[in-house]
Amino acid sequence: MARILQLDTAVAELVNDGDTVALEGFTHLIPVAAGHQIIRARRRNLTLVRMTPDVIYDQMIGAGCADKLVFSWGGNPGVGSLHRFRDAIQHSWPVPLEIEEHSHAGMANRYVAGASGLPFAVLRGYAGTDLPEHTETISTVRCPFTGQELAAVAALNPDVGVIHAQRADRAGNVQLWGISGVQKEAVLASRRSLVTVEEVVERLPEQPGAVVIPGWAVTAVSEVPGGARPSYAQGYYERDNGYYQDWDAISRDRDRFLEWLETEIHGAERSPR
Amino acid sequence: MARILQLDTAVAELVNDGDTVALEGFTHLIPVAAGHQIIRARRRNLTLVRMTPDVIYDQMIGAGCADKLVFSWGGNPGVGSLHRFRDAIQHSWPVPLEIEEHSHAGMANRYVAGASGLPFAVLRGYAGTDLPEHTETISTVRCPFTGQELAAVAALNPDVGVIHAQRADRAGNVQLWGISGVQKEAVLASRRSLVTVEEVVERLPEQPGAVVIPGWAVTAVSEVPGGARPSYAQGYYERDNGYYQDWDAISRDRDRFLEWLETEIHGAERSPR
Amino acid sequence: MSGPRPESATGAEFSSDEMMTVAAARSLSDEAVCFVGIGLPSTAANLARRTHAPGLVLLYESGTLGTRPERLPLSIGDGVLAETADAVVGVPEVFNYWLQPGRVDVGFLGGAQVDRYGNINTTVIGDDYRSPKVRLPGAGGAPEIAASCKEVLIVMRHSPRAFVPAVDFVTSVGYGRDGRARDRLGLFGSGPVRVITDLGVLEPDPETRELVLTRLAPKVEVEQVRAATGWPLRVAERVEVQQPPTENELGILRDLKATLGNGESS
Amino acid sequence: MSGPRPESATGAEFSSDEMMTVAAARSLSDEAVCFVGIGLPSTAANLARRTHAPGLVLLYESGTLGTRPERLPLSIGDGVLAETADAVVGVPEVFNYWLQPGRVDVGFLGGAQVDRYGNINTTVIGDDYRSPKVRLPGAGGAPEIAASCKEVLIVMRHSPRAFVPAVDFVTSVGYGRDGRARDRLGLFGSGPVRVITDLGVLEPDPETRELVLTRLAPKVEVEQVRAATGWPLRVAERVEVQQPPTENELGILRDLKATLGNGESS
Repeated sequence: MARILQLDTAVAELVNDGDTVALEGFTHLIPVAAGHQIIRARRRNLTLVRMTPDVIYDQMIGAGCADKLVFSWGGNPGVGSLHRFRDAIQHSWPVPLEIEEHSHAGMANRYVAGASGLPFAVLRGYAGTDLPEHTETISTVRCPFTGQELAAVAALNPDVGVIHAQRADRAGNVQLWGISGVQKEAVLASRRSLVTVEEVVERLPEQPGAVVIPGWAVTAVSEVPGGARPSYAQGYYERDNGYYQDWDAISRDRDRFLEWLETEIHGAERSPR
Repeated sequence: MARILQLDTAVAELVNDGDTVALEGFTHLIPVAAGHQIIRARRRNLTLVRMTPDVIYDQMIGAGCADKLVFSWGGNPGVGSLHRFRDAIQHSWPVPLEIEEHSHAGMANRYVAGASGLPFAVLRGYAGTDLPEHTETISTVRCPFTGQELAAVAALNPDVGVIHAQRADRAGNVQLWGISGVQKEAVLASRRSLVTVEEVVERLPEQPGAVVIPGWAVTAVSEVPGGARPSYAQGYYERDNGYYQDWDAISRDRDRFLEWLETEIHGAERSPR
Repeated sequence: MSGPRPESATGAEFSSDEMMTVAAARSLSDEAVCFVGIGLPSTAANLARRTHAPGLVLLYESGTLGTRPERLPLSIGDGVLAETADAVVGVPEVFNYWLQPGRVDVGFLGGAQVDRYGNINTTVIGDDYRSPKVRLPGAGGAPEIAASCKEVLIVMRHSPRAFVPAVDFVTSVGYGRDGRARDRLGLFGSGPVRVITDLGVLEPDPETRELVLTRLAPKVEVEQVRAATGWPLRVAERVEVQQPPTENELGILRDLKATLGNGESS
Repeated sequence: MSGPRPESATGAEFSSDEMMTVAAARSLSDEAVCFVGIGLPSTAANLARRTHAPGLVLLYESGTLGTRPERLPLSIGDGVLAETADAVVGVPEVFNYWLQPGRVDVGFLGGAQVDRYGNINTTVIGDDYRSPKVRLPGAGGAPEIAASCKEVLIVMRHSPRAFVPAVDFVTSVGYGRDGRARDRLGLFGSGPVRVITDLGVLEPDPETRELVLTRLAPKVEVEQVRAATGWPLRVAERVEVQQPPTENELGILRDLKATLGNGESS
């Protein structure tokens, strides 16, 4: 049974310096408030894992939380580049950032292998690309029946998996719906897990299209209404596209970013969005 | 887009002598009417695939449709043994029956590999058992990252996959809910597919827990109300436990079985259940 | 088969099968996650949930997670399991995401044969696989339950035909043909910790992994168990006698069985 | 970037980007199953669905199958995609069950660089991967879309910086560094069949797989395309000129773009 904790307590207990941490959510239900709390707790030397590092990872990287990034697509969706991510890779600011780079199919299968207790996954992937040359967690395996060679990727088993969902009940059973990405796999692949939710309810109502993660497979649940903003939570609020566009200007300039960091994160108990 | 066909037309077009045919449905939603129609069409030399061959496969085997069975558990659930299945294996009646035997985990992963366009799947399976010694579609593969040895199973890609579902719309989009087994995988792994449904509706209503298979991934849909009897269709009718118990006596005796076959299948356009 | 008919503490008669089911239920601790097969394991698990272990989490291989059936299911795919589950997932997922990684605390297995090293046979009787004396149902979910659950409980009625020196076919591995296979195979689970029968309980010797008699059902003698075992059964230095079912356990068990209606599942 | 402003048949002005989008939309046949990326591919696919291809099936990598958005999505994970989809599945499933087996007819790709053999780079500019001149977003779903869709359409604005002799990094394979990689790799898909740009269309030579100019946008000269291409561009024996957008196409396209609201996606 998951424990229901305050977000700051949950991050303090679950996320340690040097951990491998995955915050997942595929455009929808991005655990932004949890990411901000990790910055606020001044965690360092994290290996950050995420298929689509976007604004929240740009912020965590710029804040110096990470020394490694495992990913498959890094951009500001609908806007353009991630300037803190680029600055870290191109100029090692604020600290050097090692990268481990995959495709979406590869990352998704790495989570599947991790959730399945397997050391690797097989896919038709990376064929003819330059990625395997630079990424050690891509290899090949031969089919014992046909002799065919296929791609293999190493399982992902983060220390902590963090997701955001619409609802949980008091036993920590988590319910999410709409675009569900790799959230279930990220929770099941991780040693510990934190789920922030829009609301904790007495009983989960039936919901078409819902994915339910049983509470006994979750470490902690935190009630954080709006915890996915500026991303969205289907049935609760829309994506704040203006925030993503504003981020472009804030993040282009180191000083402006540092000011944002001081005001919006360290200067606030909880960011407004 | 799937074609909406009469059941007899669909079986005539889709199922040929010598085909590999998978009828799936895990206790729930077993495509019994489709199986009876395959018997009625006097198909021969089929390789029948099914995780849990139960009464419907006992009937098809006894009727002489199959010369090979691929499976992981063959019994009359809640009752006992399958007498036609035993008679075929132990005494080659009415024809010899070759078997290819797996565990549930192995069979499920074989469908997953088939649905995924991969030649094999990896699992932690069969360790320490005598199954690999007798089954050629079980092998091993070594993890290219850890060196660990794991089980490998060959993909299943039947010629025809047959399932039963609650509903479809006119474009052949299929909706099923409740215990959903490996039905989606069986359809996606097969070259052709037939889905019998309780009803064809104009528009699929929202349904908590529903699995939807898009019509463009399905070959044919047939409206067959009660098509899963004596198994059940959640939201439509209950399992007819008496039928399973009665089957024990009918199937114990070859003559009584042959009489059943003549009366209930060949003598009827459509079996009452 | 009906065993002796001893009496409970308060004088109620109970059968040896009832003792076996109650003993199996008592083996399940509260909040454990339990992978349940149909028949006796399902009865025992649902009894435990209604007595000392209300937080027990039940998984059935049909993909129903955290199910709380009000009546006993007849098959692992009963609608009542889906209707009362926390989540219903596909069969590939239940094996890959839930069983395989070692998330399940207890797996329940039965079989046609068990041997002195806890290996189980549900495949064929006879030594020719292609031409068996008796063809059994086969493996189902058992091989991976045996491999991946943290602990395995085996529940079977005691007889020399069932308790054999070496199984004809290893469908599900206990400790292997020599008692030493488990470490070699690198399995997540620690193997069978207890074989619960209508006559008592066998447990693996910590060194050799051979099954040893550790408990007796009420009014059962050691010699009776030896006679029902196909190998020279070793007996633990101290053999306890099982507490008979309480009135509460018996009442709930009988109410549960009554919900089955026509025909118990196998 | 804004191209020339020729006129449609009825005299309406249109931009070269509009011509490119319309040409991309026309490449999609009715009832095709199309794996759509955000931005221009999404605009083109939704235009096709509203004009000649109402039965077009759209898949987005966020797991929305058969989606029919009333307005253009801003990102591949927009709620509008989930709300109007036939089915919403997880990201592993969309790649493993839907893309990987070769079920998808057409995949749409763009990139920062494309080379004469249709290889695409969206990873780094510069020849040192660990210390790039410009770090690009990376692969996303593209490598497997390029490998597994029956056909690939590439859509990119023409410039010598983008159309290079050989990409700095192969993120998604076209026909490989030598034009011959595809057969060697045993891929399900046949590779890029068309590169649609604001200046015209390039197609692979059936023998060498080198991209050759086969069509020109209205009022564009061959020399203009050569100047915008980083390798000595070959020109097909017969080069057709694209039909300008019809009034209907232009109207629907502009209405569609208006639904985007703030900021086009990249």
